[in-house]
Amino acid sequence: MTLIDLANPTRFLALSARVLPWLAAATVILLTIGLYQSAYAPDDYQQGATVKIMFIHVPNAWLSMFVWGVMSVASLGTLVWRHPLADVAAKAAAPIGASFTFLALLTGSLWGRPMWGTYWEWDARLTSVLILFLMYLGLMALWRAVEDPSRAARAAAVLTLVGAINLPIIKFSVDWWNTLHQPASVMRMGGSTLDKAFLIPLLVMAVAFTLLFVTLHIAAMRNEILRRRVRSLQMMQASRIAFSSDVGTGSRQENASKGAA
Amino acid sequence: MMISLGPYASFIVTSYAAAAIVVAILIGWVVLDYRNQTQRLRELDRSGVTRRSGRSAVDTP
Amino acid sequence: MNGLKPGQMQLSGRGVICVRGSREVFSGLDFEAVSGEAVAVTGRNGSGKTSLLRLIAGLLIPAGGTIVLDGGDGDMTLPEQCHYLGHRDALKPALSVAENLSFWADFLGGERFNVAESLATVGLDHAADLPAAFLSAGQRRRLSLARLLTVRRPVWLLDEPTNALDVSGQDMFGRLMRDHLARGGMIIVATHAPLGIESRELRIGGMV
Amino acid sequence: MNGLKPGQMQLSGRGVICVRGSREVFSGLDFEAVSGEAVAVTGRNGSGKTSLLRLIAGLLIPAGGTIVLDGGDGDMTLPEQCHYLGHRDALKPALSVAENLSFWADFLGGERFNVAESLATVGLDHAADLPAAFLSAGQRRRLSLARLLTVRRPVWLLDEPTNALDVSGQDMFGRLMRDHLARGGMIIVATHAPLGIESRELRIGGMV
Amino acid sequence: MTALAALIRRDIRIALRVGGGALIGVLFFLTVVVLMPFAVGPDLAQLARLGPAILWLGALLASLLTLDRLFMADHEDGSLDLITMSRTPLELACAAKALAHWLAAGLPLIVATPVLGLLLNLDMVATGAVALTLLVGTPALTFTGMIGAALAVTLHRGGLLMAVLVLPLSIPVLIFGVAASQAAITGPLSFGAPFSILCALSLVSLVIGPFAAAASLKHGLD
Amino acid sequence: MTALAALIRRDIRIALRVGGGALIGVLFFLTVVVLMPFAVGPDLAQLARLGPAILWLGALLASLLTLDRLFMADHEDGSLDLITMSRTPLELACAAKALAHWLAAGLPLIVATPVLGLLLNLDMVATGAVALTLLVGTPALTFTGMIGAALAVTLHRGGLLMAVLVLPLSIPVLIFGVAASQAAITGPLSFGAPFSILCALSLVSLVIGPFAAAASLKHGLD
Ligand code: HEM
Ligand SMILES: Nc1ncnc2c1ncn2[C@@H]1O[C@H](COP(=O)(O)OP(=O)(O)OP(=O)(O)O)[C@@H](O)[C@H]1O
Ligand SMILES: Nc1ncnc2c1ncn2[C@@H]1O[C@H](COP(=O)(O)OP(=O)(O)OP(=O)(O)O)[C@@H](O)[C@H]1O
Ligand SMILES: [Mg+2]
Ligand SMILES: [Mg+2]
Repeated sequence: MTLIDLANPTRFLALSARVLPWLAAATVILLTIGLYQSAYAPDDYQQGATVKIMFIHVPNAWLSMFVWGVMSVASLGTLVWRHPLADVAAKAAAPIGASFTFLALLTGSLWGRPMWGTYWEWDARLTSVLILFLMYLGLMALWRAVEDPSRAARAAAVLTLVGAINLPIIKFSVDWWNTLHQPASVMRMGGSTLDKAFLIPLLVMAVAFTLLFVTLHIAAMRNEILRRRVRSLQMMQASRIAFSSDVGTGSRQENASKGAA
Repeated sequence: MMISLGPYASFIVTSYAAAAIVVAILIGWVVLDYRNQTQRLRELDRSGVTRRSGRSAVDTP
Repeated sequence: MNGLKPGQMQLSGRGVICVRGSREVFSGLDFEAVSGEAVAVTGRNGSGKTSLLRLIAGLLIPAGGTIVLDGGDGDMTLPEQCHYLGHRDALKPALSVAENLSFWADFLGGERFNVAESLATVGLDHAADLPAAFLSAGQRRRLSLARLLTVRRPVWLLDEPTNALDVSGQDMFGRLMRDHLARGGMIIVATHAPLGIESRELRIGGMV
Repeated sequence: MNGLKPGQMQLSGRGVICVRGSREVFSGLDFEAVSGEAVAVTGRNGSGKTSLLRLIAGLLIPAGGTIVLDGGDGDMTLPEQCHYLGHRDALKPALSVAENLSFWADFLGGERFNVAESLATVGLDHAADLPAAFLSAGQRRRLSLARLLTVRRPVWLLDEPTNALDVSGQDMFGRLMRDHLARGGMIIVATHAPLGIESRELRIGGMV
Repeated sequence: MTALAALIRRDIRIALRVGGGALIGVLFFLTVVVLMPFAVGPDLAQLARLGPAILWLGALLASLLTLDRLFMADHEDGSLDLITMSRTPLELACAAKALAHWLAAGLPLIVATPVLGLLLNLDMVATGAVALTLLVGTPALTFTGMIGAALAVTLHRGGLLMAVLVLPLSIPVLIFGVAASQAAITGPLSFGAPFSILCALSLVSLVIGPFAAAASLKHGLD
Repeated sequence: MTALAALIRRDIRIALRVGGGALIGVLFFLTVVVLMPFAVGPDLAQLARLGPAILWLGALLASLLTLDRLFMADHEDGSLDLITMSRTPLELACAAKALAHWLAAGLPLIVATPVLGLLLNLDMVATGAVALTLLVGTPALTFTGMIGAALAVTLHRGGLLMAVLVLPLSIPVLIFGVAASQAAITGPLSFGAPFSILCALSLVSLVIGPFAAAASLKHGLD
């Protein structure tokens, strides 16, 4: 793993250093616009000002699922293509996804209190999101519990893919069971039913949060690559093995880049 | 100017504040972690442990 | 095929690299073995003998290089044509000696396999109905040797097989190996002790 | 006291009977060992070598007969004056090599015990910070040998200690045993292989 | 085929000997059922209402307590190496092991349900419903739990970590199992809907479990 | 003393590494709490009533799931032989192991109780009462569970058998733990009476557990 990790992650580090400032800037700008628009969005005739929670709740809810999707793709990368960056991507995404899920749960409950008269109800949508949250935490625990990252990566990948079954359940739970939670109005067959006055700020916020995710994710991936570099150096130091013999280096490099291709 | 938030102002403000806090924590985590790792890499570099390729361990900006 | 005579097999590794726990154990290892030949893998503790056997058995994935068997049964993968005898005995303490052996015979596909006879061969006939939990270290080892007889497989991968065997056990095992070689089998055995059969040495010098 | 010189010890068994799994392994066994002497327990697989060591270590209770140590520390029972090295390594895979060793040093009461030095003695200094899960069979065995150094105990009970050790490991172990004997220790070792030190043989011929 | 049959036979035999036989499973179930009233209070009406939930929790518990060793024992004694190397596809071998586990540990529970139903003050229909849902649902518990068991081997970890990873997967089974039983007992709601979802969950897990477990074992090779 | 301290330190270290740390314990507890409403139905008022019972069941479960390996691991790798042979009395060694287990697995649960109380709709007082009873009661669970763990080693059996042996012993703890918490929440009944019984149970188990476990290990020598 030592070299495989160093081969093309090095390129990733260089790339990330270049794009991160731009991404961060774009995120800040869009977030500012989105916040401004949502601040001046009209009150809903039913929900009053509480509709403003939507601009936080819905992007976070979407992202909570989106991030798991990203992790699932990365897991395929780990299991099928054994791509060296894939497990880094999966690991880095988990805490961010968990945070978004937490926010979706929190803002959802805060919205639920005025709307449904209760913070929490054990219905299918809410429950499946809670399960998603627990699975995020479980994954993070798994990553932390196992020191050998490549070992943890493969186990986490299997678990992530199994957990992906939860995504359609979350998405369609409102249609399959009649729940308190309202059915999809933005992303549904036959176009959005949401008023433009809400739709535009919502979409801006959604894009802004997605950018935020991308920025944080790339930064976290960079950290993770560095952490693994530290680890493999420490392992070398710990075992005091002379890694000087250059036998086989060539084929290893070759192998690594083959894996990356 | 003040935006009127109606009777449930506290819920709305809490939502936005929570989102801000969580995002701030995430940013803090990413930044501190970066500092931490580069710091450790530099220490390892100083103590003479380098990667096989002979390059310095710290080749990040 | 590689100029092999019919019925002749050749196992060869080219540039095999083994990485365990993110540390490189050995790299660029070349080796080969042909039918009727025993290869004794030697080296210091931790040099990677067990790792090499597990690579051949498909129980570890090489970080580079290739390991192929030419002239074997084309339908089967290399691991499917190997018997692997590791440090651990693959015995269930709760089952009797005979049950343990006949399970492996059934599972590995040995038809018309005579359990009692093989137990007699390895000197465990008197213990057939004892639970495996009652066996001594050497008796456990003998029972796992009996597994090699359940079904004919051309390649035997043996990891320090004579550990815990007494003198008569080592003789018995020498006979088993000679029979196998005589029938065109191939043996790769990691060992620190003299084997009692003629063998070619493959010295590996990975990390300590 | 039995006419022993001061500082001289004698371990003796009289009419020891061993029953395991309601089968008699051996009976009426007499043996003795004195300071500075190594006794090699030999016998066929299943003859009861391991059982004998465990009887001395107090890990099995004899069905008859007595085992006593004369001239040892009167405060301590026989097992408390023994180091036992069995087939199993008493290592925790999750802990590092150094952590494993220093746990046993602390637990067995070895004060002022130098972990790094003992690891160097058994040739594991380079692996001190690795988790024990990463060790090869021989390295595990070396680590458990290091346990013999944690605290001085007069009687060493060793069960096939050279299993899995390479040649240099066997040399190292031979030195350890000679040192121990020179300091007035006593070694009872069950083995099938030559030991590399001078020893008296105790052949037991229990059931097969 | 003989290979799989041999595996199933062996695993059942070991389970019956080591686990102490089917009786222990039933006894465990009984203990859980007896325990619950102490935890939730001895109100009979409430007990009857909670009856299916308690039985389901018992089943879940039994599977959690026994499943984490499903592959661990084979891993520790080296059998798993040989199983991986053999001609039998690992997915099938995993499925066979899970099946054996279910036969040895799950089935006795279901057989014992009527007796326990009596204890919990359930009537005939309710008991029947619970037994039926258990029959359909416990395979799903076993087959999702198997994924956790395989991860436990891969990670060299067991205990709570496994439970944490597996429990979220078994929540849906529990929900619909209890919902279907409740529906049969009290319900204006229909028994059919949750029951068919339960069946679907079982079928899905029958497919996904072996594949996920085999993938995890294969990729965890070491 | 150093010997015992070393044992405790080692066991905690292993538990944290292998079990994945205290966090896993908390996460497990959380999962159990999330699970319960599915089983017993989502009625909030009823949940609050069952709250203490659920938390107690979670603690019991966590101890059942982790305890069976308490001595088994040491037995399998031969450490137990050396511990038996050493100068440290086996009773003390057993107590040290149980203490380490409680510190690594029990304590985190208690620390997490307030958070879980929120989820279960418990108020401050109730949460405090549950946490207090858990603090006093979980050692009893560990120390009685230890007896089962020792028997599991002696009998070469694990899993359900061990649960069957341990559960009856832990029933009294559970009863008085839940009763005390309930009393603090709803009760005309006093908190003091069941609570002091709970304390007594804990004290008794602190004494009996190590002796019974050590006796079982000694007689199980083989
Ligand atoms: C803790 C409680 C809640 C959770 C876990 C939750 C979860 C979710 C999730 C996962 C989505 C995305 C689903 C999709 O894209 O189809 C979503 C969307 C949404 N939620 Fe919630 N929600 C909660 C409470 C609420 C409440 C109380 C309201 C308002 C009364 C609400 C209103 C919405 C709306 C309007 C959408 C957008 C639906 C669309 O247009 O597609 N949610 N929620
Ligand atoms: N746990 C046990 N329960 C019952 N019987 C046992 C047990 N362990 C060993 N035996 C029996 O006791 C006899 C002696 O076993 P022991 O392990 O002492 O033999 P040994 O001389 O050490 O053999 P080896 O050379 O194979 O190590 C054997 O015949 C064996 O069948
Ligand atoms: N599971 C593992 N994880 C990580 N590293 C390992 C693992 N097993 C072995 N190693 C390392 O790989 C190297 C080779 O181990 P291997 O078991 O192949 O050695 P070996 O030649 O069989 O030694 P021995 O003679 O002691 O049996 C060792 O240095 C060891 O530290
Ligand atoms: Mg080896
Ligand atoms: Mg022996």
